Amino acid sequence: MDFGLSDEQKLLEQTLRRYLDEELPITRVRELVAEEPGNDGGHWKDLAELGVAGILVPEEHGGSGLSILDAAVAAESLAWNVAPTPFLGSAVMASVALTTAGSSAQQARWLPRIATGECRIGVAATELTSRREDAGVSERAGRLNGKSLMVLDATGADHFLVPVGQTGESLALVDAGARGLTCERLRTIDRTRGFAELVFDDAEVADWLGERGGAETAVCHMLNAGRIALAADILGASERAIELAVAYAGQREQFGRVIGSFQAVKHMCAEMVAELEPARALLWYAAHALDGQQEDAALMVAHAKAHLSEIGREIVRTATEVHGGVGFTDEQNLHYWFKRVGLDRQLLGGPDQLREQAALLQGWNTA
Amino acid sequence: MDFGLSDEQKLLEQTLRRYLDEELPITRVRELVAEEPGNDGGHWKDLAELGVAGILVPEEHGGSGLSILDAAVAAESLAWNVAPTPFLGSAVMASVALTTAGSSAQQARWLPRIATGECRIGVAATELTSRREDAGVSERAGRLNGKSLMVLDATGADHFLVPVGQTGESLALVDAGARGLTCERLRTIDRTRGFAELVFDDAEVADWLGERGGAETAVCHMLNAGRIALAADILGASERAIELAVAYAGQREQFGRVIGSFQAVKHMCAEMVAELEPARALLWYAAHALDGQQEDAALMVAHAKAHLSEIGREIVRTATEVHGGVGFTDEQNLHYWFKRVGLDRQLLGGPDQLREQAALLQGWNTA
Amino acid sequence: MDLSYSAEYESFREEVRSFLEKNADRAPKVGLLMSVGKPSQDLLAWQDLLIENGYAARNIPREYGGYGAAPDLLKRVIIDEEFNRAGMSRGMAGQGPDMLVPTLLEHGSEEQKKGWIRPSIRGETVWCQGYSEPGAGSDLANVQTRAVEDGDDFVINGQKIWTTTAHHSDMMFALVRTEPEASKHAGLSYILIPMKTAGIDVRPLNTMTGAAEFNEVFLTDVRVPQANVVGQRGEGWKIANTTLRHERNMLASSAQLEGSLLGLIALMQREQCNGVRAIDSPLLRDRLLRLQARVLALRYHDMRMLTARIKGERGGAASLVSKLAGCEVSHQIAALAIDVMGELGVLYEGSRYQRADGRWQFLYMFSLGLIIGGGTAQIQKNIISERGLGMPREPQSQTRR
Amino acid sequence: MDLSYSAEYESFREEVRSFLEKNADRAPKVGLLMSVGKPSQDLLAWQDLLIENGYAARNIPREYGGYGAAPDLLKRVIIDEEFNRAGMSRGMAGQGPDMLVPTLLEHGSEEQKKGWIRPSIRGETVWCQGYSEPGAGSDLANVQTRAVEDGDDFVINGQKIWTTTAHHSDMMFALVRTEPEASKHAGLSYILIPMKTAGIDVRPLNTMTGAAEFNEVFLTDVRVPQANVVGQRGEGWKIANTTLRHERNMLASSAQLEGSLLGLIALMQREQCNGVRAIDSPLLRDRLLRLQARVLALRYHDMRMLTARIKGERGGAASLVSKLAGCEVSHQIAALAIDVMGELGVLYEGSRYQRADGRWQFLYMFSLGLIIGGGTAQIQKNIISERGLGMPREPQSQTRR
Repeated sequence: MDFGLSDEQKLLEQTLRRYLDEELPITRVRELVAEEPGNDGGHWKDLAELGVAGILVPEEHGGSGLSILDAAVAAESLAWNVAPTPFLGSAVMASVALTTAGSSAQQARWLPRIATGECRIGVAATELTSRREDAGVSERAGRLNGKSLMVLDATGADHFLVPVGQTGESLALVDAGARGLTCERLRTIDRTRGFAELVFDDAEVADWLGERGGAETAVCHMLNAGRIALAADILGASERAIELAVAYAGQREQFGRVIGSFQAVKHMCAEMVAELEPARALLWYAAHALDGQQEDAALMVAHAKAHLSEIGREIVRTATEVHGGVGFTDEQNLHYWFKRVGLDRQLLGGPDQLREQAALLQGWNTA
Repeated sequence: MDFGLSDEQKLLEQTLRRYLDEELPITRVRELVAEEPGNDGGHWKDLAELGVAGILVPEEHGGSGLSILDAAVAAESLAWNVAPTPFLGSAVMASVALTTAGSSAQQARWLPRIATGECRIGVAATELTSRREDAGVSERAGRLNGKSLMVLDATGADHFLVPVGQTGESLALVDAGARGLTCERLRTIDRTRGFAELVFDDAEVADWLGERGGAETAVCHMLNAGRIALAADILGASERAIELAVAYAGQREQFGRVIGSFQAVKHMCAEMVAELEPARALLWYAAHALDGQQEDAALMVAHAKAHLSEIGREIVRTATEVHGGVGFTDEQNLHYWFKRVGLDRQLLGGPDQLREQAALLQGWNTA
Repeated sequence: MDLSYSAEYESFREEVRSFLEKNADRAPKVGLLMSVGKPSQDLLAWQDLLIENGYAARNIPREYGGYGAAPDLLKRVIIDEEFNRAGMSRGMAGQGPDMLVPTLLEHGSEEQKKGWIRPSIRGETVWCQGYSEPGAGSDLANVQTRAVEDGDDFVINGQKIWTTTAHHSDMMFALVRTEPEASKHAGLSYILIPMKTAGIDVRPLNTMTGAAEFNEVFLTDVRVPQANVVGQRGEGWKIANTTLRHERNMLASSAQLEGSLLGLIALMQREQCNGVRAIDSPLLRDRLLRLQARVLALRYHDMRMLTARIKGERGGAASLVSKLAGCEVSHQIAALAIDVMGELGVLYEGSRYQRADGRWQFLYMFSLGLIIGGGTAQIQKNIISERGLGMPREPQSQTRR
Repeated sequence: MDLSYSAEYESFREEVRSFLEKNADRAPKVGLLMSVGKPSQDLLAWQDLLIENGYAARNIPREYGGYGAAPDLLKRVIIDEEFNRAGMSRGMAGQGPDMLVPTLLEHGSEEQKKGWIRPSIRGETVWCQGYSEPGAGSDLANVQTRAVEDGDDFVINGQKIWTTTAHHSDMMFALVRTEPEASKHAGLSYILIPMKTAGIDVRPLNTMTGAAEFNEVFLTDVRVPQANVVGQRGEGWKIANTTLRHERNMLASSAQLEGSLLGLIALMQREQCNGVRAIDSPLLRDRLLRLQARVLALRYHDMRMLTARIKGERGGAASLVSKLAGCEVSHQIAALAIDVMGELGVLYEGSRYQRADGRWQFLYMFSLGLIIGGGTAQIQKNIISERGLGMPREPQSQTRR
């Protein structure tokens, strides 16, 4: 029994951070996403070689066959450098959906290409948690109709994973070039991820994962894995924001001394750390529980995502305050982390909603 | 147009504080309430002479004929010294009920004695906002049955004002010695107020105020006046807690300097003030709106009581923290203010409940 | 406390209402938070009309181009209320009318008042503020921009930052160091600089909001007559603090908060998630109510402070808290709006499905900028505790200031 | 991450369960937060039984009277879980087993370990802590109590405060100033003082909770052998900091938080206002859920830190945050419980209708005391930022420390 990261996980973290520090420093990220939100500039292929794209793909299909906790470690490192990648959609949500719901043939068809980074899958899951603007996708005679907003990792996606029906009871894979499918980019505060609206007008389905009408378990698992990745993303981005704030406070002088020697500034930094560190353990445990399909997994995932969303928002705000006016400038780059956390918070269920889910799971909101 | 206290109101405040500083310093309050919670040690008579007991009693009935805003000023000053008095029950709630619902004869019968401090009236209003333990009082053949918890200002009360029925549609005055009435003291964290449980077993009614079944307007007005007095009480107690904290921080030395020179301590004090001062204006306005029976009065009262309850809790906590360990001791006395604010918060509707009421008043919670 | 609306005021309110009804067509559209462009012809004409009718520059003496009414808080409140209710433009805002003009009225020479106030309130002269510097930040007294005497002129070298509207301003009011030998605080002067002077280079400063609301201004051998100093040489620190007081009022104006809150309420009554209106979610509604209480508190607090100012009373600690409290509420209003919009709350840059032109995300970030700007929240707390509560300064800063 | 419960552990869990079932009758009742009385005979017997079976003093070597098991976090967790689930007493708590014993294990001489550990873990010797002084407060290095050498003894004069259980303790471990010439931090020694020694006067210290959980201890010419110093003379500051680390763990133990949270959940499922259960109020429920997330986070954080400690890794800033976060959560749990009870939430002193023996109001105040005690939240933040994040000390304190 050992509560913490394994040596392999620490190595994964180091490897990723080293690669990203060298190949995707913030200056490079800026350039890439200025061209197009979510543009990874070809780095996803390199990351695939490092095992990131196939992190959850079983070894038999060319992946690393690692756990969701490993994926969380990777997500944290990617957020540390606000790397623009389709990690959430392809490497986590699609991979989990395929391994959970896909037949052997389907797994053999899709997973190897996901693992090489060749195949990139956007995910149209928004309506599972929050349906607005009459969005939603339904099936008629094997074809899809309707629309989905805020489709994740749409930039560069060659396929989309689409939960179909009120509760996502079926899971369809749709070719990005399919007849009847229109993809309209949506721009958000965070340029490191690419979103789109998909409109389905009798759109063709490339593959139905598992049995039609029987995908709910897979959808649920996919959502929870996505939430872990998002929570880990908040963790990594918040951690970096703290690091940047502490470093800045150690250099910037005001009133004749470094601002990091002012108690007010020190206490802001201490409060950030005191919030973040326990949340890290909660996230690790939630990922671990999900890996083991423990009874408490869904509860822990809901709590981890909700809690990290709440404290992440405060941390990136405080880190900006520590930077003073400079933190508000575009030039300082801090806002990339600020916005990434702001975005993560809203995806796959906001904190209120996840807490209500946690209540339901405990049989509390019976009224 | 002039937003603020009048010279008369400032004088009232000065007069009261001077009297209380001299006659009811905290050392004296401690002694009195150690004997019995809410024990005013005869000072209520003196305060009556200063016009406090009859502050809302019309001049024709021997009172000062002042406004609810004046009563708020008085409440604030009383809380400044954590004075144990039946101000809330007799001078505010009973007086308002009588002037609103009472006939001329009833007013003439009760109000002059309230103004002299001779007659002290406890108020059994808890069940109007929060019914627990199957409490509640109903009428049968002109007599009362049931029970009421957390009866306000029960110490020394010779009469009780009892809203009767589910929504307090009738208002009864009951003699403390009435047949069928039992009064059982309840002890709370705050010894400066005296509470009791009243049990009615076919208890006799001394007087029905106004028409039976037609008291709802009066009850509503009485509750709102009570809430203003409580909010003002929180204001005064919080203000004093800040003053004590700032003073202590200016004396106590740690690490070779007064703790008030540490930024952390200064910022705690600044935050307290920044919370309290705007709330003061909200309270004044709410009292003024209630005086003018303005359309927005009920909304403002709900907000003022809820908001002061929230920030008051934080302020007395922070003031205690500024005092360090000493603030936690009995000897330092700070806890008298801490507890008074803690008590006020819960009475006549907690903050959640009052905010929901504010929503209702704006037609927001229609679902 | 006397908030009664006597017949005089009721008829004044009628006047304002009928003015607004009659002139609804002429009012320019109200834009986002702060206008960053050069005032339009529409706006200039509207401003003239407002001044003429006493709805702008109301208490500024006629001799300087204002309407010249005696201060009357209630009328001011009525104007605010009616304009807000009608959702109509209040005319020119910005650092000229809101910051420079009050400063000139207090500290300017008769000539300066005569020369500058009229065009400033009419929007003919647009001003920007030259206080902040990259190295100064919250420590304003640390201004390094030098002004060296040369005949009747000063020759100015240095760099300013956070200058809104600098790219289309005619003039800048600035703090410059004229007495290098004097102490940090006593060496500064408050000076008016024409932006067309040779040696001024304005570069837009992009912020996290994605907009360039600010600029950097580089000054290289900029020559300005000594007569352009406001007040005495070396008094710049004191005078700038007057202006900052006005800025603080401007930044945290409760009227703006009320506007944001109304927008939020409308949003919550409209926005639905899974078929439930946001206003019907007990959690979102409770957050709204908490914010409403704070906005109301700040509204009446402003009225209290204005009354005190009119009476010439010192506000004490209470007068120092508006900015700290107000900017935070503004940020929280935006935060709630974003949560109300859920996943769509992150849309920006004119994206489809974005609500209210991206106003909420803009406000969320911009108000964080305001929490930091004009003295960070930490500096505000220092000021409240030291000036408001009389708490001791930190030993360190005491010796070095 | 390996939390798997192998067959070995599953059978260990069975062992614990069957022990608890079999001995349910012998377990003393679990009281409020902290036992303040002298340990009862029941408790002493129970403690013996626990040690004998390895459920107390589990990792303390047999030679010192412990059970002598090798550290095994999972077993420790299993014990915690099963005892918590059964709601059964964990045996002796307090400053002897929780603070002195770990300190002796780290810094004590062989003789001290042999002499003191056994009776301390068995509850035969009850300890109190003598660190705080009225003038020292958060500035522990400012201890003024003097110990002057006299032959083989020290003669001690001074005053200690915040000493829990002093009135029935046999011994006190204390910080005293033995080297008046040395610097503030280097002049202290850690010494063990028998409470029966002549010259010790214990007076109860009443607190805001209404209970006397603490005492003041006055020391007048108290004579203690020099051999009672733990570690080297002048090293008291360092050694006390070890102990404080243990105290911090003790104060903020997540197991206690879990207990409080369970109590709160039960309360909310039971308590009704106007016919609605508290757990069915969306607002109260949301607050509960926020707190649950924090308690869970602290629970796993504790496991992470314990793992790190077992592996001998330095925890960095993460290892310093438990107290700050934990005490606050405890206070907030109590605050919510009070709101759940509404008007009845203020009842106290054994009043009718009071819930859970007044536990919640007690906890509300006591946890505020804990936020302040053992280093105020402000001191904790200094420590986190300076030791954990390597941020600079304040210039002022640096020179004076």
